[in-house]
Amino acid sequence: MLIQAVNVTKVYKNGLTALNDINLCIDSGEFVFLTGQSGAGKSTLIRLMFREDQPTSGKILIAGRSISRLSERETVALRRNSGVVFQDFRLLEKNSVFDNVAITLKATEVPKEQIKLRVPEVLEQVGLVGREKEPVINLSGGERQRVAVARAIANKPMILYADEPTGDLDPQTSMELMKLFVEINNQQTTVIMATHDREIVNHFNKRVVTLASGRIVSDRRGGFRL
Amino acid sequence: MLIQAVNVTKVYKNGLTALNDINLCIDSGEFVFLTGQSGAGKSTLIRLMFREDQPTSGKILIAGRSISRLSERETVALRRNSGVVFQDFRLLEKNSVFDNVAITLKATEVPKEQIKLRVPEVLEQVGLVGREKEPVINLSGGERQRVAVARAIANKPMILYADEPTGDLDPQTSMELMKLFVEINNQQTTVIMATHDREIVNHFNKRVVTLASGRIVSDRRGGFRL
Amino acid sequence: MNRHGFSYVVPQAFSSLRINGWMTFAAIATIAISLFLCLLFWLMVINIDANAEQLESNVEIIGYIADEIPQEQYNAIQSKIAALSGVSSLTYISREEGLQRIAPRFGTVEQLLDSMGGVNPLPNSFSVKAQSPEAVSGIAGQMAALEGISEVRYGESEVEKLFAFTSALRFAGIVIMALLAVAAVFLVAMTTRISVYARKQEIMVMKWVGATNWFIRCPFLLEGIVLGLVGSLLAVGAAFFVYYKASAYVACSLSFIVMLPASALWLTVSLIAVGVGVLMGAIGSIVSLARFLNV
Amino acid sequence: MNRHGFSYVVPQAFSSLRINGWMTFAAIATIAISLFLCLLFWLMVINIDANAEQLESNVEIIGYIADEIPQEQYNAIQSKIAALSGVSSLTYISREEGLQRIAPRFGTVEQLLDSMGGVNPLPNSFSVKAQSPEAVSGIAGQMAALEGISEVRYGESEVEKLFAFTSALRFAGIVIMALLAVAAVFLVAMTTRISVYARKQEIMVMKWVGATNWFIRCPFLLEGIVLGLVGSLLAVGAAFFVYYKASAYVACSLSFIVMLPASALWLTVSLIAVGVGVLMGAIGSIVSLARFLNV
Ligand SMILES: Nc1ncnc2c1ncn2[C@@H]1O[C@H](COP(=O)(O)OP(=O)(O)OP(=O)(O)O)[C@@H](O)[C@H]1O
Ligand SMILES: Nc1ncnc2c1ncn2[C@@H]1O[C@H](COP(=O)(O)OP(=O)(O)OP(=O)(O)O)[C@@H](O)[C@H]1O
Ligand SMILES: [Mg+2]
Ligand SMILES: [Mg+2]
Repeated sequence: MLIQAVNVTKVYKNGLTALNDINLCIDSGEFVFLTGQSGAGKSTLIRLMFREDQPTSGKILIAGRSISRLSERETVALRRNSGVVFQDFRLLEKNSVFDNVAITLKATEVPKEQIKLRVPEVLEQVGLVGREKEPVINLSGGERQRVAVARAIANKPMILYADEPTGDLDPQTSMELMKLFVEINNQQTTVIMATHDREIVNHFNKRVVTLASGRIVSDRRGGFRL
Repeated sequence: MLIQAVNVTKVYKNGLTALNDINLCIDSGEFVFLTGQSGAGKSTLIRLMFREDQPTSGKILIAGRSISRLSERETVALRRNSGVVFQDFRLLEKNSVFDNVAITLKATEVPKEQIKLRVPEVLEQVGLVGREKEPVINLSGGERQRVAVARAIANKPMILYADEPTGDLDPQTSMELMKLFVEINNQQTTVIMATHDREIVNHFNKRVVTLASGRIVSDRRGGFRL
Repeated sequence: MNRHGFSYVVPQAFSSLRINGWMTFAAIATIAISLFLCLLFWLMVINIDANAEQLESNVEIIGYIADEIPQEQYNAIQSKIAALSGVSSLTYISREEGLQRIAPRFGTVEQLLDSMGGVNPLPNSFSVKAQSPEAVSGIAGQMAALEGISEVRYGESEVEKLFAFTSALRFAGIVIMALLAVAAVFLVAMTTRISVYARKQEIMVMKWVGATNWFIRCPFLLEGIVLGLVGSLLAVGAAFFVYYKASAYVACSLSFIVMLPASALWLTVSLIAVGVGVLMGAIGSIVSLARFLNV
Repeated sequence: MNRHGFSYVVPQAFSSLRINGWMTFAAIATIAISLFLCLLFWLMVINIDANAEQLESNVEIIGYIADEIPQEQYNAIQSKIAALSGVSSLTYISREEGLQRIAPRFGTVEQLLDSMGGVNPLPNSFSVKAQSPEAVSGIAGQMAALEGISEVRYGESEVEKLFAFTSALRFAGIVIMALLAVAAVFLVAMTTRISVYARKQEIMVMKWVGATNWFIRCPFLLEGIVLGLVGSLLAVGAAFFVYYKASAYVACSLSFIVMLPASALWLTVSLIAVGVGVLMGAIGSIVSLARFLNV
């Protein structure tokens, strides 16, 4: 059991209950689609697992360890083992594509030579060969989204959280990206992906967890349900 | 003929040809889908029509008038008659939903009382009733996208440009938004919408302009082509 | 811009100042400090000029009349001295008056005369004051050349010291004033630029939704003006408070220094300072905005 | 942090300074100006202290010996004066020496004596110097009470004037120094905060991808230190350049003012100024960062 959510509730400061008593187990190596209407709580759940935020009650265990009270050292370790594609990308717009991807590796203090090898590798995987030096601000929406993906997978994380990673991509590019995710998943990375794309969910026969108003309303293998 | 692009070419400073000799006519009251792979030039075309940027060669006429050399007054008039949903939203994250929508009306110096009536009206149309006071930073991805739509339609523009307005929305909410666009279109607003959503394009039997590498490769009524 | 426009523009300027909280405070404080010190030095320079002029032209040039010259020729000499250029006043001082003037250094006149065996050693003399301190040494030279004047004395070394001291002080004052003015300009420029950058996104959105340039500019302009106004008002207030206190102190403890009355200065100085402050704020914000408005 | 970490951290600090271009320049300039002036006033205060002590204790207290006292009793009087507390030096001045000292005001000694019918009106006297300026009036009072001393004189009004003037100058100098120091602290705080805010997004991204707090902090710390270091070095350099020039000028034109040699001051003053500058930069950046690191 890699990730376990136990009675997780998240009430935001404005009184809105984004997650309501969530229980969820995800095994190592699983591929999980998170679906649900806009505002259902998908991003909130990812934020909690990634420890960007804390649950109001309940707890989240990663590799059997509760992540609510971690030292700085442990938080750093957790984050180094997770990759996140944020729904709003959160790229450094003025920096180059290379720098945006390399930041993951720099932060983990990987030697420069390794970075110079690894960055072009992931950029190739997301179909952005030759755009290394371009500042992100010059990229199209879909290109930015792929830079965000490249950043998340650059250090080969154990867990990959992807929040709506194909929202700005055309069907063909989406499918290529999905193939990449599946490939990464086959190399033992657990993938948790929030998506609205009916076609994608239907095409890959994976576990689908559906949220509605902060509750899990369905958790099954197969197609898209709302 | 409301919008006319004549031999429009856009070469960015980095040497990339985003649009290559585009010719396009859009009649008043039309509903046009712009499709094409990531990086095909959809957003660039919208930016040129909205005069956020200038073509490298060729010209764009709106209502028969070239928009390449406009006085400040004319630019303001053009923008007041256009509404834009940006692909990356461009909302003021710290400001409330109300303020983000109201800015369109404030900028056109509409009296406060009218703003107080109009803003809840459009928020209702996009399904964000009761979230007026929430700062945008507290909203989910899909909710933000709908605020961006509300801002664009608040002053009932003659032309509505929507760049990937359903990328962060679930199929159901997307469909509701599309119905709103069609309704607006029925009230004589010309709608130009860039989208990757195959389902949407297939569902509405509208004109579809497909771009590939900066060229128009198809321009026909009907379903999705790549 | 219509009246609705204004109703959006004005509150925005103030909300921006409020939201930035202690940054606004720090900005106003540093601007006020630099302007305040700048004003103090300006007032100092004005007063140095006034004092130097007064002190320096107060220097007395004494021309001793040769003993052999008969009293009848005194008038002729006097009119020759009076005709010298730069002379502002001329007084005849008899030997008795001369003795009275120096006597206090030694006791009473009687004691002094007594101790000298009843003989007054001083000659008759003319005391001359110059119109300007620069004229002093010229007058002294010309007087010495006149027939009937045996010797000319004036506080050469004191005049030079005073001249050197006040001009050094004046120079230092002006340099410090200039440095502080430069700092104030930088500060206003930095503050307005930060404010513009912090709201870059908002400016762009306003352009896109069809706001006129003036609609966008107004809140920033107002903010810059408020910044300059508050900063310079604080500076002027503080400077004149200090000046007032200093005048009182100087009047009782350092009475040899003459300070111009605050009432004679404050209007001009405040108007210039506040005007410059407000102008700086306005220009700063307009310049910082310029590159965002050419969209 | 490993050595690879350092190789990312160091260039980043400098690139941030470079990218902000004239803002960095303006920040450094204003910090340098305020520190520079702060230092100048500090040096001024130090020198005022030195001068005041010297000048004030240089005041001469003259005790005239009553004419009827025979020369034999002079020694007894002298030892009584020497025994007074606060006396630093004591010299006997005969009536002839006294005449020589005042003669220059009137011509030569012979002329003066001549004109007084060959009679020297001055009594014999003792000249006393005090250890401290505060002691002067006490000594004068006690001397006047001694038998055999007919009269005591010292430049009462001058001493008071000098005392008032230097203490006013000293007070003003310290206040201005404090204001400028406050301005400098604000400026460093503002600059580091702006720098942190401008890179807020980058800080967040670094946290999310697993950078340690020190990895994130380092570039900012370095930036703050560089800012403080450059600002204070410029200030120290400029201040001592000016001090050096001023010393030379004062030595030839205002020789009545004594300036402490730069060589005796610069080490302490520079160390303190640079130390404070660097510390301010470091603290400023750490404090500005703190709230972003608790994620
Ligand atoms: N920081 C916050 N403060 C207050 N409310 C929040 C905050 N973040 C999210 N919410 C609210 O919590 C609810 C769930 O948000 P969340 O981002 O998890 O939705 P989502 O499922 O990701 O939706 P979408 O598909 O639109 O991205 C939303 O209604 C949102 O407005
Ligand atoms: N400011 C710019 N400077 C340089 N190149 C740019 C700039 N903006 C866009 N481009 C490039 O021009 C091409 C077209 O961009 P555009 O944003 O129009 O694509 P798009 O069709 O909207 O793609 P997407 O579906 O991914 O949003 C892309 O390859 C992009 O990298
Ligand atoms: Mg979400
Ligand atoms: Mg696009």
